[in-house]
Amino acid sequence: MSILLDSQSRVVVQGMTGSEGTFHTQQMLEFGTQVVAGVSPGKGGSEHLGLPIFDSVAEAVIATGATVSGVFVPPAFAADAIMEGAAAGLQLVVCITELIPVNDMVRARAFLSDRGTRLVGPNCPGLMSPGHHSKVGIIPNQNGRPGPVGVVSRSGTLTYEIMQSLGAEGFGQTTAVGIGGDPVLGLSFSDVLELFAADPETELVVMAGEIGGSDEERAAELIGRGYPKPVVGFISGRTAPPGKRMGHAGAIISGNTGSASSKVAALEAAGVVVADTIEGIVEQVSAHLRRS
Amino acid sequence: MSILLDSQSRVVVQGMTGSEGTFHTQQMLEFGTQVVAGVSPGKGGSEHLGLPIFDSVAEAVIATGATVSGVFVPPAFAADAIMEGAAAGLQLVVCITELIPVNDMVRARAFLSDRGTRLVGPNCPGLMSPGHHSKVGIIPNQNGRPGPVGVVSRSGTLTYEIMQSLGAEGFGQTTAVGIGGDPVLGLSFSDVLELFAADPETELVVMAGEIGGSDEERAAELIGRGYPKPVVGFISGRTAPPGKRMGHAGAIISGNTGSASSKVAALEAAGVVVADTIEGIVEQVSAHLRRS
Amino acid sequence: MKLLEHQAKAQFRRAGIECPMGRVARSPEEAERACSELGPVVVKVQVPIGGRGKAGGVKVARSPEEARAVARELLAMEIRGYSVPAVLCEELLEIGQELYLGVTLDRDRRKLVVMLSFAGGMEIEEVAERTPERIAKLWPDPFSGPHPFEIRQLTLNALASARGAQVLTRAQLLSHLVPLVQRLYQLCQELDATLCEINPLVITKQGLVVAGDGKVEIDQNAEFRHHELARELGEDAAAASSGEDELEVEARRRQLTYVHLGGDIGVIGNGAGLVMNTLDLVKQQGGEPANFLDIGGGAKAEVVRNALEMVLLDPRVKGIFVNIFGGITRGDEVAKGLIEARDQLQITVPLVVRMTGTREEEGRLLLEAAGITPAVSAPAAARRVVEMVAEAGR
Amino acid sequence: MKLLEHQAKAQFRRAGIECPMGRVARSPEEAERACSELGPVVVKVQVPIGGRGKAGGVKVARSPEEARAVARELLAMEIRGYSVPAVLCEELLEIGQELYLGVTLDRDRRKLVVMLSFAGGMEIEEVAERTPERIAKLWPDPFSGPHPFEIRQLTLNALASARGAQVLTRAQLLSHLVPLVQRLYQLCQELDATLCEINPLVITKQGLVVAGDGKVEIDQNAEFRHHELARELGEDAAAASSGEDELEVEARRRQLTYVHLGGDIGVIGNGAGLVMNTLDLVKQQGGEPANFLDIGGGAKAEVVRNALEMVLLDPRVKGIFVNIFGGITRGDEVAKGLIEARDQLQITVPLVVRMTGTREEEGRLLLEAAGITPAVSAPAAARRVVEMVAEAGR
Repeated sequence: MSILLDSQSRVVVQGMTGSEGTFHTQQMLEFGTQVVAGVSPGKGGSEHLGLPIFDSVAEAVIATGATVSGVFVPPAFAADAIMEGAAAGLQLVVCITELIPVNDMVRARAFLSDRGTRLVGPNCPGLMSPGHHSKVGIIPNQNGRPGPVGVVSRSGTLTYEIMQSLGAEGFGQTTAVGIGGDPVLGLSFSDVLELFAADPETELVVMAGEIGGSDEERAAELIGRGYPKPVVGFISGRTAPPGKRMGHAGAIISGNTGSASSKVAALEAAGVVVADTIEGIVEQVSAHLRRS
Repeated sequence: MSILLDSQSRVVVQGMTGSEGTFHTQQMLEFGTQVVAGVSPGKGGSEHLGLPIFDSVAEAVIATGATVSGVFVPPAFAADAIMEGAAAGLQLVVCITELIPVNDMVRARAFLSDRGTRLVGPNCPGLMSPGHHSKVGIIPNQNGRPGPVGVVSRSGTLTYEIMQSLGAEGFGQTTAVGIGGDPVLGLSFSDVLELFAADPETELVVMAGEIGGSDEERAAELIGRGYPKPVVGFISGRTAPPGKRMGHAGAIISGNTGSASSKVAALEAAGVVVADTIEGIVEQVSAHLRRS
Repeated sequence: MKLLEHQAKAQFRRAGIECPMGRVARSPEEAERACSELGPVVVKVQVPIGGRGKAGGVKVARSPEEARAVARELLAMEIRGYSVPAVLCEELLEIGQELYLGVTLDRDRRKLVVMLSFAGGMEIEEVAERTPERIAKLWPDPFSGPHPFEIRQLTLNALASARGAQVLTRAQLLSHLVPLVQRLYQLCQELDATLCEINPLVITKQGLVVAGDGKVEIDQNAEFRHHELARELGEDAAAASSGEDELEVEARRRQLTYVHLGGDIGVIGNGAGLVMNTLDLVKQQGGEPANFLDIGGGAKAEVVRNALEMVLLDPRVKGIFVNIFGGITRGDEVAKGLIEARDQLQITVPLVVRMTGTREEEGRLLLEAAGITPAVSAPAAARRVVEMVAEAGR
Repeated sequence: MKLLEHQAKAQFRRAGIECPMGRVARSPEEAERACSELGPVVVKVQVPIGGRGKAGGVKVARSPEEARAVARELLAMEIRGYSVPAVLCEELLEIGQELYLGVTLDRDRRKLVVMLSFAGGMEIEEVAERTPERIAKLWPDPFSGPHPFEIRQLTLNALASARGAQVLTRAQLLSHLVPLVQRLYQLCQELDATLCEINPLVITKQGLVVAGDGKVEIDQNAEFRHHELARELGEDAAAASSGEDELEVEARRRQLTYVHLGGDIGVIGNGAGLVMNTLDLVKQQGGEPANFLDIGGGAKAEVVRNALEMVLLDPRVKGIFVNIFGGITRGDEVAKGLIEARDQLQITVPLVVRMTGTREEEGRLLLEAAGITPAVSAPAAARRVVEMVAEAGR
């Protein structure tokens, strides 16, 4: 089993004909992902990488039965692409694009809230279910290895680090999800933790947060209320300098949350062992899984 | 029984302290309506007509358990008042105000579509359930008489005419609903017909339409699919001159619907007897009810 | 408030929608000058109606002299009752294709609808009737407006039934139409318009996308939010309405909802439905209504007086039928207004009043005290007024 | 893009939000002139930070001479590292009450939040911590914006915890705040701002509602939609940033995400999380990072070169740690950039590269051929760079 993505997932790539879209679609195909179509408005009817290109997601869904999309379009058009995927009834949209204006994402989130579509990202590496040979996004293929660990992380590159380090010690993943580093995200840590809780093959979850926002604190609340599986935590940015703040609004909204120490404290209070380094994560995973 | 409004309905009046609000609240109280509060932003905490005034509908609902509101505020503020009622969780909002900008109503309708609140109006006389001594709106008290006829009409004054003429021949109403004459309305003829269909005490429905739009044609479709009760129809504006039209958009959208003859034809095709005059309505009602 | 073509295009330009270069000319000399600036021009009468081309109100002029002559001819025309106070001289486009793009209210859906067709131009109504699938439609969420992906799909849907060769590639069309539709929709919302129409939306042989014509109609109920625009348009609007029915112009000035119908029985009532039914009643009794006049809900004595005065401005009126069914309107207020007006205006034609509803008793007593006998039944009152007018005419 | 107070207020005015009359002065003479036009003024340093009052950057001047003297003093100040290129001279308000009104991004709710409190002024953060219930909040639907009824409820909620007497009646407050909040929210959306704050929102003794201060921060990701505004603000922004870290100013010019940290080990990586973790690793090994530099996803060779150049502009840098984990970024591209930069810039400080992920093999081969041995383990690489820098320092 896995979460969000499995071997049955039929994937359409929005922005497939661009250079990033092309490169990563090739990688996804190599990994085994069922990529069934690309969408590039104005290029419908053509072929790319041996796959049909459509002018809209709706047309791609009708023709191919796609249920998932990966978004590789430029920042100015990305929020619209996400909404297009949701309006076409996709189950899951994975947005890799970074540098999307935050208010565009606020609107896209509001658009999604009325619909059944899940969003991963934006500004994220996507997700990978190694046991199903399926990935959407840019996680390097060689990093995936099937196994019992669920990985959820805000940082793309740290996701790769963690997967690689776990893999080197023989611990593969059910699914690894990079939820993204932007202020306004689709799935949160809590959302992904709940999915892992319900996945019978996931025995343990590695959760790698970073400073800023309070999604880690919220996840800690969820875990504190009784989470059925062990969680190994990690927070990066402990030595980062505090950001310069203008005005009071930020302080009013976030209060004391957002710092590395606030996050570590919240997770530890919820019974999560928080590792200091990636090596530490692997040790904790090893301890848990060898014990059970 | 009745539809939409009964003796249990607790009514708040938005704009009660204005002159129209005051006059018609008095009339509602005289009729027996359970008016429980008024809302006038900035006047909360005061009393008017012996009733408490609140600054917002939400506060009135919390304090009084109101479930229905009547809106008597000026046109520039009316759409906002409707949305306020819906956001406060009211079951029914009745908007009497006329001359509301049509795009304001388009937005208010979209706001309502996500919520469970029904809207009657705007630019309508409201509704009355004589057997329950309950009315919201401006239908003159002396026009109501309990009985088995459901009345639904677009025109306010025609509603009164019909109620009075029916009453003079001994035919009272379960509920009379003036749905309003604006291009963008809350409940349509079809919506009200469906409610009457489910009301055991309503034996027959009088439906009085007028030229413009195609709500009558839609209602005819509903009736044509098999409506459980007799319907007596009436269409006013048969001799009205055609409006002057600019551009083609109107013709593209409405095609041949909207004229009196289109409406009469649609209703007759659905098996509805369409009367020529209000006297004719009474004759038809009489024929149906005396027969049964 | 209906905008003339050049007024609509001024709004389009403000919203970032491309229009041909043009000059408004109110004299043959101005048209001549416009043509010498712009080169060959199309000269179009500025009246607020459709079908100007078919009515002979649109001509091409290839030289300043020709423009002068054409303008002289057009400015002297009368088009369906409208005189022509001005013409619009626009650069001549090399038309590659004509599309239709419109935003208007869809009553059934209770939303604005965006309509796009590659079968634009004069025959769009015929297309709508015979091959409605050639007109693609979109009903945007009124809060978000049309999303780019929705406009792309609208365009793709319209393209699916386009005939003949396209001037632009699909990618070019999509990238032109997304901002254009967004701007037109937003303009429609900003202006509280119930119609913003571009027909034809011209694609020139050079591949430019330009508004060939423009129609904008602003919701009367929202005019309180557009006082400035109304003032700006004032002069032209007054000029354009010169061809309109004078009585209706006067009624607008008096802020009354009045339609001139041409018969001899003046009709006043409260509520559009009631007044329409009153017209039907008068007709059923063999009379001819002179007008439709709705005093609306809650009218005060002053409004009733104003309405009576208005009806009497029509010299053909031989009798008046006032039909009031009080709801928000109160009988006593109406009675006061009627009595006051009768006394001050010294009305001599027959006045039949039918009054019932809110404060009916109080109103009735006032009327009776003033020597006016109100009727209770509307058909009876209609019969009476028709008979009285017939008698007076003998 | 952070707007200075007078820039923010120019935007407020454009949006219809009342501000005190004011003049920007870049010299004591200009301040003198402003005071003779405006009467008694408050003179405020224009630097993009909060707490200017506490730092002594806000003074009152009651005469033109005094204004000249005060401006001379303030223009010579340095406030938390910022020099003061300009002061804002504003008419002195008779303050009746100070409210707080702000619109900002709420990450948890994934929406903009409107915050209103009757406990405005300098102590608002303390209020937020001790009595958070005194700050009312509203999360409007991002497509519709705040509805009037929502703003009224927000105001009522804030009023419920207001202390002391009110200058305005409840009805007056409601009618002032509804359009004000709508305008501020809309401005926030139009500008793609993540912060629009008025603190204090002054209610004068005369009952006027005026923006006493203004803070606006525009989302960097949306600056491509606000080129014109950026240009308009250009001069002042350049002036205001004169107090900023010069290296960071240079990095912005180079469009690099760079934070100067003051240590001696330059850090470059791809992805904010990875770079933050690299800083943590360097610290754990006893080193001091000189900077944070994220080349982002998909960086090309050119960007890598640019980043290396940037890091080397810092004279304290004694060694460089490049940590690349390829996803969207490809190892071969990074390697090319590194080799090119090393050769052209003639880098002499130790350069430790750790590279893995997409096109790792290709990148590694390129680096090895060029004599740079890449590491695979990040902690090992961190240890190596710290040791090499320590050795070089001996």
